[in-house]
Amino acid sequence: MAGRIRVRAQLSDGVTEVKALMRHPMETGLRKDADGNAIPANFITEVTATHNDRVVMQAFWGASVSQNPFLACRFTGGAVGDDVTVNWVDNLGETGTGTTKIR
Amino acid sequence: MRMKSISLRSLSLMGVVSAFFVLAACADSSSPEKGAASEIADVALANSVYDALMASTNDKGQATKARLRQDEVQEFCSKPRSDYGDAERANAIREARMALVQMPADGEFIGDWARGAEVANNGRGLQYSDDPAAPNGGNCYACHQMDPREVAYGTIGPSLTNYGARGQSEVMLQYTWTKMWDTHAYNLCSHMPRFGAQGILTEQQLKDVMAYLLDPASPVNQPLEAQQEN
Amino acid sequence: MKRLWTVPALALCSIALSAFAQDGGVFDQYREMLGDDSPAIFVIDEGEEYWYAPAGPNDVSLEACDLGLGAGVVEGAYAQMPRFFDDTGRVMDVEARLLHCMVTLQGRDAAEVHAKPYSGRGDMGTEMEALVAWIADQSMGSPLTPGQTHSEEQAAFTLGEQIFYYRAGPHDFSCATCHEQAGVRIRLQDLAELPNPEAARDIATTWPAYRLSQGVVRTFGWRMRDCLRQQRLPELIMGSEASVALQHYLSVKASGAPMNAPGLKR
Amino acid sequence: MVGYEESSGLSRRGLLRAGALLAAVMAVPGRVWAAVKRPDGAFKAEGIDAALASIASDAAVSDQIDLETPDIAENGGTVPVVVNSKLPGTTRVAILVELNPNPLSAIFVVPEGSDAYIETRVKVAQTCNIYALVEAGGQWYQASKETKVTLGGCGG
Repeated sequence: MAGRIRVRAQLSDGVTEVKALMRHPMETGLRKDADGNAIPANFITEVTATHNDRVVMQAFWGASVSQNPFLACRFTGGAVGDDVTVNWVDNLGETGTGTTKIR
Repeated sequence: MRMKSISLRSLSLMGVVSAFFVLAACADSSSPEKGAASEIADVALANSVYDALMASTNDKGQATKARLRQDEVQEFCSKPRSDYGDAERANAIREARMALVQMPADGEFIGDWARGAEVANNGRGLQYSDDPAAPNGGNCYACHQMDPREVAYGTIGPSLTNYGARGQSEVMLQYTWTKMWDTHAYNLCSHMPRFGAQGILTEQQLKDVMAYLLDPASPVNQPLEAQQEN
Repeated sequence: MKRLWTVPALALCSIALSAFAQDGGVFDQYREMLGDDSPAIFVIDEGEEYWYAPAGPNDVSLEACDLGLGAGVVEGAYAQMPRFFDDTGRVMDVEARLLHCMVTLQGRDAAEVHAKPYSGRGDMGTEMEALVAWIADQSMGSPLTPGQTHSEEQAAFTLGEQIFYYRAGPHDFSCATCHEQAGVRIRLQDLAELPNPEAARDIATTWPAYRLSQGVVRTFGWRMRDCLRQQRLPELIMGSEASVALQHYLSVKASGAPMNAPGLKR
Repeated sequence: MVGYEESSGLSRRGLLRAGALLAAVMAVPGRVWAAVKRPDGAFKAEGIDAALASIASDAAVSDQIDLETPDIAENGGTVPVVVNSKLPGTTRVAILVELNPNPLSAIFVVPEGSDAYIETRVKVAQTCNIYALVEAGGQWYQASKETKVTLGGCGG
């Protein structure tokens, strides 16, 4: 059930604030499980936020971003009802996506 | 790129075939384990709480169900603080505890404060999640303030900052040692563990914590300003 | 309750606002910065999906499970547990009841569920954790009213109280060691004086909770198990008599307070 | 495909080049992922000096960067970080955690029309400084702030 992203986008005084929570373990590869086996690294490496089709934020991440990561950013030019989409891709090539409308 | 599915991972966990777990009460074949009191006779219990806990737990790692058996101190102290009652029995238990305290074999009370600091900071030991081969901690900071520069200290016990000001008279050494060895010798039903009597800490670890408390060079005995000047 | 998140094709759900214990303010700034963005929202959705997903040898969902308010009634059910169930003749918490339904409805092996009810390091959550998160969310705002009328319910309260004070193990710890006094803390963490109803309310109404330090939703039953671990005692079995009794004792102490779970905890 | 080299991390020339690429990509929706490559070498850098050098070793301290982190965190696994750059023409923001094994946590590319405002949560292994590095007008600037990480509850 990863791959999910919760996105909300709120317009206020001409600035749209995007907040996204992503379902992802963000494993560093440095931890061991209860049986002492190494837990393989698995973390989001890239995130983009788009407004309609325009990129409003791009991020490169390492494994030290927290589990189930949170990202907030702000842009101008949005209008109520416009689409905001957040996508991620991780080090294993898997992806997640979430969309909302500006309110 | 494929969509990731944690649900599959979670579901596969459910498919792990479990080791059979025993709900029925186990026989009390309690072999002596690290941390178990050996000198205290177990109180015979035909106790509903004990039975419920026996039926509700599984042995795990070093934390076996043998630990659910109470000794006399534990049984006497398993009540709300306001309700210890029976002063005569309390006194008898306290005196019995005092008689069992073992002072350091070589008469030396003071070890190395730096090693004592590690013991005081270490909260691990004797949990089923802990490595039985690693030394146990004293976890002193969970309950006591010690080095005044440490911000993360608990308040269940009194502050021990500047404890060394009490000096190192024989009386003081024996008192401090006894308090750590078996707190109930002085203060029956104290919340503090019996670090010596229950074998939680070794004699050397206890000496090192003694030094951490009493050595004038220990950070416990350095006022905040002193360190800031350094 | 704010409903801020929009997710196409997924049910909206409410989420507890930061339900942290009080601690003299040292972590106020930290908690303020975290706000109410809790990953528990994902787990709640996952729990709902588990509830409706056919599983086990019988390939049926848990929809016919009776959580105390009738088969399939989930709304408000969590707030009335633990409670006595006629069909099993015992007091059950949500975990014991779910296990019962998994075995009787879905035909699943109890030992298999017991093998891993709670997440370990590196896990993203278990079926049990997700189900409990969703079921608790379905009681958001309902007053906590565990059963107190049946003699078995009264016996569970008494047993829970006795276990709370039961000292054992190499460290001589009981629940009361840390949770009997008011106004004390362990390290920097404030400790709840649980026999005091006011303090018990803050605790019993905010489990299950997303535990930031572990990245998963933890249940009230898990919290009891972890207390026993820290007491240096053996592993508490999910849904066992002692686990249910402890939760019942604390829930009765807290009764009347509105549920505010899943909470968000350190 | 032009990208950063593993070994050299993020050189200034590379960043400028990447900035130009990003600008080009804006005009081509749907090709975002392939446009600017993640500087993998910088993320693998060990120790704060190497990590800073992999981005900009000569970043000047600036009071135009608002860096907000808690003074004391209840849990090092989840430490909120807010960066708001008031430097005109901010194009990039990096977050580093001084004493993490790999200090570089995140790099944000800020397109025209977006505020240089970032909020995220990072893991902080122990009490240390958190750095925000900001690129504006082709120059790098920095701000830092200490966050204390305490041992939780029973300490075990």
